[in-house]
Amino acid sequence: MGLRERLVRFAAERPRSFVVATPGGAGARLVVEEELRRRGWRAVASPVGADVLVVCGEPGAELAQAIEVVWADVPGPRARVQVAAGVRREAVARALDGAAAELADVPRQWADAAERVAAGPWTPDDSGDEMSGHGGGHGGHEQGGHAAHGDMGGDGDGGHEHHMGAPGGVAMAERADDRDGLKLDVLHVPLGPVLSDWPAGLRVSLTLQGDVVQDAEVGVLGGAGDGVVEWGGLAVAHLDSIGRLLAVAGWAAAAERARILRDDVRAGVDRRVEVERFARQVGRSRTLRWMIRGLGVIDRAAVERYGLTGVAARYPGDVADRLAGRFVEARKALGGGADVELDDPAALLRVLPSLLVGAELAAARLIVASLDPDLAREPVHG
Amino acid sequence: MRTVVFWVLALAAVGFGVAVFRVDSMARATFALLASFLCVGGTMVLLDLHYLGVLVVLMMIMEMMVMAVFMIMYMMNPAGLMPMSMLHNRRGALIISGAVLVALVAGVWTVDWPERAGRPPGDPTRALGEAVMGAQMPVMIVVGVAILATMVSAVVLATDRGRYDGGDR
Amino acid sequence: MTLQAFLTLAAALFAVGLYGALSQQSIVMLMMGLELMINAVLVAGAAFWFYLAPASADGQVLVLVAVTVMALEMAMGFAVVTALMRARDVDVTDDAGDLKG
Amino acid sequence: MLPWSIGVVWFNAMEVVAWVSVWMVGWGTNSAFPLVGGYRFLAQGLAYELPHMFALITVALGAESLDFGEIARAQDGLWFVVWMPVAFLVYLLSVLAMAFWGPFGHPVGHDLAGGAVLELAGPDRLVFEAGRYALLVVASAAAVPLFLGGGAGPLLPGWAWALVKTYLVLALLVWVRHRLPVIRMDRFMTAAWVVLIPATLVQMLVVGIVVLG
Repeated sequence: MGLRERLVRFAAERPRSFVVATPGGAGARLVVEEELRRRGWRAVASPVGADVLVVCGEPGAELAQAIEVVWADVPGPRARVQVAAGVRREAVARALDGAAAELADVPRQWADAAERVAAGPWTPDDSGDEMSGHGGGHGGHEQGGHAAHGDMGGDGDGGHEHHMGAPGGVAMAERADDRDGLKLDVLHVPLGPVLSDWPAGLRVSLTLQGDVVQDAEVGVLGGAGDGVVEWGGLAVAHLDSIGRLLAVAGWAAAAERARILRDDVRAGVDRRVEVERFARQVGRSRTLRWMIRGLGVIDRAAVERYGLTGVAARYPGDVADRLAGRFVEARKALGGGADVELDDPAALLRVLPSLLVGAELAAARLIVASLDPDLAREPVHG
Repeated sequence: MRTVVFWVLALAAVGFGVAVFRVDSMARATFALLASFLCVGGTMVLLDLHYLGVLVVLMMIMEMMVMAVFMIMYMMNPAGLMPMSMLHNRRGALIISGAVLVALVAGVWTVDWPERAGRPPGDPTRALGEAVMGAQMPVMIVVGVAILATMVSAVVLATDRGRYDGGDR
Repeated sequence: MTLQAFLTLAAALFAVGLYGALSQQSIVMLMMGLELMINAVLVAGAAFWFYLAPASADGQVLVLVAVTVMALEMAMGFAVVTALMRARDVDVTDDAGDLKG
Repeated sequence: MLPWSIGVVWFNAMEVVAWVSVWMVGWGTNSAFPLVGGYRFLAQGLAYELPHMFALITVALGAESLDFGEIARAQDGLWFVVWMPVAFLVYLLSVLAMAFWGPFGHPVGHDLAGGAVLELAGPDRLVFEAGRYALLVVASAAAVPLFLGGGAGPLLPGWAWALVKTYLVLALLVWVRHRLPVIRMDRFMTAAWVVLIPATLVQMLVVGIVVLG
């Protein structure tokens, strides 16, 4: 085997994978995440830095289109894995091995690359309709891209390969009243359905000034599955939400620990003592409390007005209160407590815009992660 | 050798200076100005003013980054798309600045400058430090008060309520 | 690398800055012209110190003050532009000429 | 000809160049998230720069010189880390913030799917990450002459001690990487300007008195 094959095989041994979840595919996502950790493969946050695109569950029509655009963003050599909703660990293992083999298959990757070169560089007008709604990786490229903070694509900025000659062809950033009395550029950025640690199938199109949210409009991209998700217990769902919130807060070590505990509990191992200690450790972190205090406050009146149920209702307050609430609920669920009323996703989606307006982009992500609506239970529409 | 370096830096500084008003993107104008300042900082290092040269480099990079923020924020019309400067005052400006240039250069080359008084000290930075802390102390006090006054007035002028919710807390 | 050469560089920078300040519509670009002119003062100050009076550090203090003035000018300029934007939503010099006689 | 007599100012000037490069990466890729990431690094720069400068000035005041060699030699009696703890802590914080590493990794944050580096792939990402690691290594290496007495130490020769100390500082900074949640600048800025700057000023006052006394 020549040096080149050996090098290619070595490079393809530990590819970076970008996991995409569809509303019905949460169960599959858990299995995939556990399998990736077992193999030591890194899950990355953006398709541009990924080699393998793993799609969990069957996406609906629009979500599939969004995934197509994200798939076009994955640089070669690249491989794609489609995992069904109710998948078993062995099937996932086989699929990932297939992906690694595909990455090491040089002729096939050359063919794929040649075909992409033939398709020519990306230009805005052929990039599909407005509803492409693809995810964070490519978020601002369509609408926001050209109005990148008032500085026109036309004047050639860095790596953009095509030049917008005629000014008419460029969507100029329209200006709107700022919260501060100024009239500044407005940027439309979708926190798209395809984004890491983001509720599957949710699409929040934000109107940004700077990185402050002026206006938020929530949409749901349905999954094609039957919509029922077997989490394997309420504690697993809560630990998963905690893990995603901690990942969005940037605390990778704690997020990883939450996910390990989640997988152990899902496998039936008794982890009550560890969850107890983990809850205390996260509770003690002053930096975390300093960062998430006072964000997305839901008071009693908001609970009634939007008909909220579940964690958001039982633990009114800010993101920190909801995080603490989730820990309490997870411990209760582990102790075999009575099953409590779940959060109603539709109500969460109704309350979201009012929480996001005025928040910064990072705060908006934290607020959504703290609510973490599970859209699989949402009656699929649109 | 120093002369060659000087002329390279000088031409670069003036070239970037002209580019500031030639280029059509706000970010490029800012970075052209930054490049011009870096060249000036370089010339000052040539004059053995190491401390002041590097200080100019340090200060100007930070200033130009903040300026880039404001340039892009306030340049509502994208310079590339809608030409900004009207023609008539461009020609007038050209004439005035040309006249000023000719006058200055004439002055530079005709006046016979006095001979140098004294030798440059071994370490100009130490000399600057002692002067600023000693004889020139009033200058530093005035500059300090001016900075404070600017900070206060800039904040008063600029902030109305603050675009972040926390502004009014 | 004589005094005349440095002063010619300073004169050139000053002229470019003056041209920019006079010809540009936008206040922000006008301020960049002013910055270039102060840049010229920097070069002139350093040259005078080195070629005429290196013994005392007064020339260096002048350069230090020039750098500070440049920072203050920029800060005040942007504060004025922000206030102007909030009051009148304009940043072009023509519409802000109320004080003109 | 080279400005070695003012090593500290040169070191500070070269750090600030990172502001330009990260902002350009964020702005150049013409995509919304990297743009926000680029602007986040500017906010971070404004937050960490003043405390960082005061920490460096404190060290220069203690050694009465701006030259790294002088500073290292001035510590032969007592290392600066011993009697300038606040300056050392602020310096470590600013090294993290300078290389946007660990808790200060908001410009390339996970919540923006990678922030400034989101659109970088292949060689671009390699060059960007290499520059970032290099910045971290150089800044932690600079901590050795500034605070840890340069090559001073028993048994081992000077250069060996410098390497060992640099390695220790670097290990500490790398260890912190995932240990803390990301610190957002809208909340850290007030803390930096209200707490860190006065702290470094008090530290400078103490050092000034000791140097004069």
